Amino acid sequence: MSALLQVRDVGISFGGVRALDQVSFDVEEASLFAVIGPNGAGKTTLFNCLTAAYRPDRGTIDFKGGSLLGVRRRDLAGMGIARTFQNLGLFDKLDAAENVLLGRHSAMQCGFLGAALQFPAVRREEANNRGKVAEIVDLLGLDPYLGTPSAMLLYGIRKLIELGRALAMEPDLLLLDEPVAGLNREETARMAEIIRIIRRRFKTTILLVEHDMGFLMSLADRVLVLEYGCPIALGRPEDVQKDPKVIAAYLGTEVPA
Amino acid sequence: MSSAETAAVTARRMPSLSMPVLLAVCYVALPFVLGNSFWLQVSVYAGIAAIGAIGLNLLTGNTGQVSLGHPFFLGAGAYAAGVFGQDWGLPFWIWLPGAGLVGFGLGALVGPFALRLRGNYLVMVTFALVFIGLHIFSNWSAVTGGAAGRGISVPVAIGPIDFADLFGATRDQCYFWLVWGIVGISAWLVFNIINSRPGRALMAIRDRELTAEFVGIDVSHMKIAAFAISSAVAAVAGALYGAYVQYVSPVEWNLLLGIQYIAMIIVGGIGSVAGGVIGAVVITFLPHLMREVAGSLPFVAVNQSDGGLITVFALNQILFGVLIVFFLVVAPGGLARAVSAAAGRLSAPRRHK
Amino acid sequence: MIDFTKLIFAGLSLGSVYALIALGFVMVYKATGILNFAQGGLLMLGAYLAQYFINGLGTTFWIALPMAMLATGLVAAGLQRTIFDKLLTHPAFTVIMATWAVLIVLEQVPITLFGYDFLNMNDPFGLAMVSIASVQVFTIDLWTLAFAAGSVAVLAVFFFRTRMGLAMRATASDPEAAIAQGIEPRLVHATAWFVAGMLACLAGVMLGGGSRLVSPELSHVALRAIPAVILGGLSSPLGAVVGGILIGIAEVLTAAWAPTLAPWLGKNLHLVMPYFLLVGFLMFRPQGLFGQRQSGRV
Amino acid sequence: MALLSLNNLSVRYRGASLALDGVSFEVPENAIVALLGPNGAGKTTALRAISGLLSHHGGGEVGGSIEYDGRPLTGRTATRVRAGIAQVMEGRRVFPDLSVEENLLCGGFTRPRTGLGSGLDEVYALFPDLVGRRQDMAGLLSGGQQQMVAVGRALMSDPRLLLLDEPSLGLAPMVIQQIAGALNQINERGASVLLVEQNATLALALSSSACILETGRVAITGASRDLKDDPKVREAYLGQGVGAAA
Amino acid sequence: AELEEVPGFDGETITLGIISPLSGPVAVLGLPVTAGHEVWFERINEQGGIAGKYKVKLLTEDNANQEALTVQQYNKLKNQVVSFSQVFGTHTTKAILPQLRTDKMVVAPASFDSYWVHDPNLLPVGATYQIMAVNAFAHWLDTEADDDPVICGLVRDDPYGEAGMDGIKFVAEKRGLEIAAEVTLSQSDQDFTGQIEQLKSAGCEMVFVTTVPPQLARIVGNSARAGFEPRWIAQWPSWHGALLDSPVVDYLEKNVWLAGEGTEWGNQANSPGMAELEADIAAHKPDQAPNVWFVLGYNQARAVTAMIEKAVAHGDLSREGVMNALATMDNVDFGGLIGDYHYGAIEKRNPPRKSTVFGVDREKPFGLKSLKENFASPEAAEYSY
Ligand SMILES: Nc1ncnc2c1ncn2[C@@H]1O[C@H](COP(=O)(O)OP(=O)(O)OP(=O)(O)O)[C@@H](O)[C@H]1O
Ligand SMILES: Nc1ncnc2c1ncn2[C@@H]1O[C@H](COP(=O)(O)OP(=O)(O)OP(=O)(O)O)[C@@H](O)[C@H]1O
Ligand SMILES: [Mg+2]
Ligand SMILES: [Mg+2]
Repeated sequence: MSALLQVRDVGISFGGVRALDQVSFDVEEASLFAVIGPNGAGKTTLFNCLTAAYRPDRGTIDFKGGSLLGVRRRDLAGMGIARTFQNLGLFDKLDAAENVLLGRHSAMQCGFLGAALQFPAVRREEANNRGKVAEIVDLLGLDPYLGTPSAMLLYGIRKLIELGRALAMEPDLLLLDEPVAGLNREETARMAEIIRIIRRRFKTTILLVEHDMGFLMSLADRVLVLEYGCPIALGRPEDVQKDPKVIAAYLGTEVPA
Repeated sequence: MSSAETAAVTARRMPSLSMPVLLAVCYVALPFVLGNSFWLQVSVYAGIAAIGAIGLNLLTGNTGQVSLGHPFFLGAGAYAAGVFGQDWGLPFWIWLPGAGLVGFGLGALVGPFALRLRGNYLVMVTFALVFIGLHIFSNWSAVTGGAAGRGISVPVAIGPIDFADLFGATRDQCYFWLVWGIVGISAWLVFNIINSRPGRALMAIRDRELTAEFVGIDVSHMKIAAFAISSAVAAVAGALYGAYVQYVSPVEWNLLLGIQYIAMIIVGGIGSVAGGVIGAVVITFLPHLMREVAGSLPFVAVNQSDGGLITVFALNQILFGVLIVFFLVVAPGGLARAVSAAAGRLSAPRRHK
Repeated sequence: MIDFTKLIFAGLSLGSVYALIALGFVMVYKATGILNFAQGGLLMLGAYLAQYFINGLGTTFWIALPMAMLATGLVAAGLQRTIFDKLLTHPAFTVIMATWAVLIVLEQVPITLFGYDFLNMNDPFGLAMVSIASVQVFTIDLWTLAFAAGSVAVLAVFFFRTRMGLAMRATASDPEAAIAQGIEPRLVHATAWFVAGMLACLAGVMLGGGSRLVSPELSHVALRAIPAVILGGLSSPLGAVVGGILIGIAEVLTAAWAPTLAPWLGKNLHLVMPYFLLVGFLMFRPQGLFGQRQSGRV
Repeated sequence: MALLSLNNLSVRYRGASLALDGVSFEVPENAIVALLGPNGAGKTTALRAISGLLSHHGGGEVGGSIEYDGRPLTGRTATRVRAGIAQVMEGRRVFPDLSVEENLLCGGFTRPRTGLGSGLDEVYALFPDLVGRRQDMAGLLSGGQQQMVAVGRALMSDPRLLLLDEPSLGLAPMVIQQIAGALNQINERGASVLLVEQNATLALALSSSACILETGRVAITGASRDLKDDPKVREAYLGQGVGAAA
Repeated sequence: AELEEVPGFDGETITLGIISPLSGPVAVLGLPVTAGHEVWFERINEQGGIAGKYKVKLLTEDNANQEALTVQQYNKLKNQVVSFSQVFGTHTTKAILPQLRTDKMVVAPASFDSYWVHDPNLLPVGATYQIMAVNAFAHWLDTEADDDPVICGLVRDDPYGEAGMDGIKFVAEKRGLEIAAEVTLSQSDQDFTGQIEQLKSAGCEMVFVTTVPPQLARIVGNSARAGFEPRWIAQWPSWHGALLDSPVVDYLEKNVWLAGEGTEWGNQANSPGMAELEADIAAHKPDQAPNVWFVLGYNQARAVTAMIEKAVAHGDLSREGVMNALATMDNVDFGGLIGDYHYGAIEKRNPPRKSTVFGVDREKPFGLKSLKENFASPEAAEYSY
């Protein structure tokens, strides 16, 4: 059986900057695949290529056997791909529940006319989905923050809301860009726990970028290391961590915990 | 993050129960209280403006697409009423929705422009729309009467119920009920939209367009829909305006009107249905109230030749400008928020500490 | 036969006024990121003040002009300090609304002081003309063009060679971060408004002088310059001038040709031509001729 | 002598509870001090109080005082920057539509023109990645590169006191080490650093003393060396093998 | 017999309404018109009032020349006044016409649309724009024009612009002439070179122009630059005293006529009304500059006074009474300030057929000298509304 996501020879440049070059890897179903690398190595760019935010200059990307190139961004959610953003992509004026509820957007049907006239089917759908949202809010412990515009919440909470929104999309492939950057130890541990729960409960395949090595080591099944857009290592976390190229390019001599 | 955003969240919550009762009482009683006075007519204008503001708020407040182009759609609605209701002699229940449809179509035509443009540039395209509209309105004489304008006398009766003559009430009283009834209906419809899937999608686009696409929102479709619906509502307001005033000419649909509508939603409260209505009432009444006040000040003259430091008009304009700035600075969340904050200390939104 | 060169020259002279006005818009936009509708009010105020210095105080034009520019600049800076400073953190369109409110107020000032009657600037230009390439050109129009060109040069140096210029762009980009660098946004904004006020006054004087009269209508001319700013790109002084001249030429040419070539497009097509240009243009180059694209990244 | 001292400082944001409640600590001359604490503890608020940016967030000081260089610290941010207080703000805050170099020059706004050239050289030496990107819009850079710009921009003013709000955010381990090196370097030159970090291990390794805030109050202060071994601190902030929590 | 109290009349004072642009670009016209009303009624009140005993009070509201505002102000005033002594503007008056019908209200419109002539709710004064244009054009044809004149128009694209042009076209048709070029301009035009080049290339010898003073200055300025010197015949509102100090005055004196009515300012010999007017100004508003719009207001007020006097004579100041007074009113003599208006039954109403052609002369008080005064061309007599 072929991998859920297959990336082959992907390359993209911006002006003179070659952000990705000959990147290839497979992500197996229900695995957690991590991408690391120095700043500007092209990790976020890779995510952007996978989610139709950029169109790669070269290469192919296949998901569930079909190509992801040329897919429109708005169709990704329906295909089972969800992502979070390095700089947070919350809807600032909406509260936690509304943000998460927006994750249900493509699972819902109601259009303008139905919404305006509040047909019974519309109400039912709304209630059902609000129920799902309540579960997620509960899972992530977001209850205390309902009713406050997300922009006013603490960073750690906002990261959780964004994760919740991605979860609400019930994705097959979840892309997380630096989920624990800016979080303290406790929150990091909690995020790790949540990711485990997600994997256990929903069998979601996860693609993850992170600089926190401790966090990664405990979670990742496989790790891809990029430098200046090129893959320099790919393998199990323990092996990658010992790779001298990786140490030279990324980890440096001593590894802060 | 300013507390203006809390307002946006609170304002979307349903008002408590005593409010609707109070509003219903006002709706029925005000035309009697105001009698056949000038203020009743101003209230009718306020109602018409409220409908337009509800439409604009959906587009600008909820979808984040700032538009100065509202006059174009208001005008189109008025002329549509003239053509459907007068030239073609269609009944009320056809010409009014018909005007809405015309607005809908025009909005859908203009909407795609918004897809490529953001921020100031979008504002400027809608700004240009006003002038292009003026050009069309002054040249398409068959429909608009050209620069000279046209009369609009249209029926406002649904079957046996004639809104120009309800149980012996005056025309103004009837129009009050008609217009404010439509305010209520539009408010209800738009409120429902805002609080459902499509409305949330619009707000997502406003807050972060790119992310909106990632949750599966068809941004182009939604933006065009927002333009179309907002324009449809505006056209209904324009049609009612034409029917009430009975004469319109192109110069009315000018930039100033567009600015006034923006002022309404800012003063009332951006992104809240009640805000649009409150803003419309305030902006419509303000100049007339100020005229009352200013006229009785000692250093103010009715016109320039009478001496006095300043004319009523100049003072009026100055106060108007000052008040708008005042609202912006002092009540950035708009009056809707100020009102709900004053009224709703009990049901204040939960906030973490 | 309609003389094409004449039309181009006329378009240039009309366009140079638009250019001057547009520069004022660009100035405030660069520092604050907002489109300042009050510009028209400043323009009108400036023209009336210059007129007053000449007719009321009896100064000569070349003294009245800088005096009026200084005064208008100070009024503009004062507006910034009293009103717009308080709106620093508000969303752009709230501020735009406030500029409109200020416009309403500003328009009343000269009217209250000088009434609605039309006034003569009594400038030294009058109907003086020179002949260029066998076309008669008003000297005042040449001056206007020179002022526009001079202003662009000065502004270009200012924005790209001075610290204040850099500070201005930084402030427009992120006011709080600018403050954190030790930049005083108040000073930056007040400077921008001051310069914009001076430019507005200059435009007003050139617009009310020559064979024209000073009238309350002046404030509306500023609105006609807005397509020029957009065409040129909101943030580019050079763009403002190029845009202004393009719009001026388009307007004059359309006025000459449209009634015979395309009467079915309606009367006074030349007045909407700038707006059609604006819309059409934005479709292909949403950032204007010289504007920079927003650097959006995922 | 202390370069900076906070005495019993309390801060309240408009319509919110106290964000800082009687906080006192010192940053000695020529020292690196770490300011730690969980999310929402008031670290950023403390930095804002020092840099004078509180008013931009609807906050005001409600009590206590701040002394800098032996004098009460008052006045606007610009004055404080001129007095040598530079900062890296929370959340990078680069000017997205200015080029990298222009961003850096903004950081040197208060510095005499003559120093700008050498300032730029130092920043480019510290972050070689930025050299090739000098003319690019800062908004186009990767998250980590933007953070480098933010740190570099603060260094441009040649500060006496450098306030850093989570400088390691989103940076690769190697770059964090570089920044650590840079902080030591400017410290050696005589400047002081007040470092807010989520990465407590790093912060405690770099700093000579530290102050831990919890819900607006000082929970623990002391020499970093001691805190590193303090069991309470270890448990709450350092914790071995973060991921192994499960 | 005591007059019955009605809205706008409390037994002693008669209240009249004025709706005029006291602000905005048209205020430059609305303010002097309104001043004309004020001066007239101050004089009437000084003489004891209408019919010697009823003082007149004016309620003035600003419409900024906008129809929406006009409707609102009309509604605000209508229950407090006997009739309206002035409503300024063509489109604004049209906007309230439907209501005038239902309310049976009489209004004196401060505008010259020919449509007003036959409206039973309106009390117009003076010659229409059509007549003024007809006479001026005829005068030109009879004096300056060659056998095959090239005639053109440069008119505003609105009812004001079209009205005068109708008169020109009427004469042209009668005399078998073609209009060589008709070009439009608009309120916001700044340059006019495009239009001027068109007119010039058409070889126009006479250009009929309807515009406003600042634009007239620019139009003739640019014409001077283009070396274009036709005979300009400008509609009355295009004139303003400020033009006398402007650098274009030489060109104006040489090339521009005004199609207007009445007499030269200060010419008391030809017009007893002028003596009266100057005395009233001296008594009630000494700082009033010479202004044709002031005269319009003054004349309107005189006509309204005649109508109210009639109503008082009938003993009925109610709205029906006033409408009846209007329908049965005699001719009103304006002392030569403008032509006499034959009021009375609506189908028989006849506005003045006489008007005046002025040339520009900076020596004259208002800058205008009459070239031919108070005359009616044959076409003017034939013109039907
Ligand atoms: N739209 C763009 N225009 C120009 N350059 C870009 C663009 N997007 C990315 N880049 C460049 O591509 C390179 C890779 O950026 P990317 O954001 O993918 O890095 P990253 O690996 O995510 O780094 P970090 O760890 O700092 O987030 C960077 O040098 C960046 O400046
Ligand atoms: N602008 C503001 N208005 C109101 N409350 C605020 C504001 N900024 C911060 N707060 C509140 O003040 C408290 C302290 O916030 P602060 O940002 O100083 O914490 P922090 O220690 O920097 O947290 P983090 O680690 O998340 O950056 C929090 O409860 C926060 O919600
Ligand atoms: Mg990244
Ligand atoms: Mg913080």
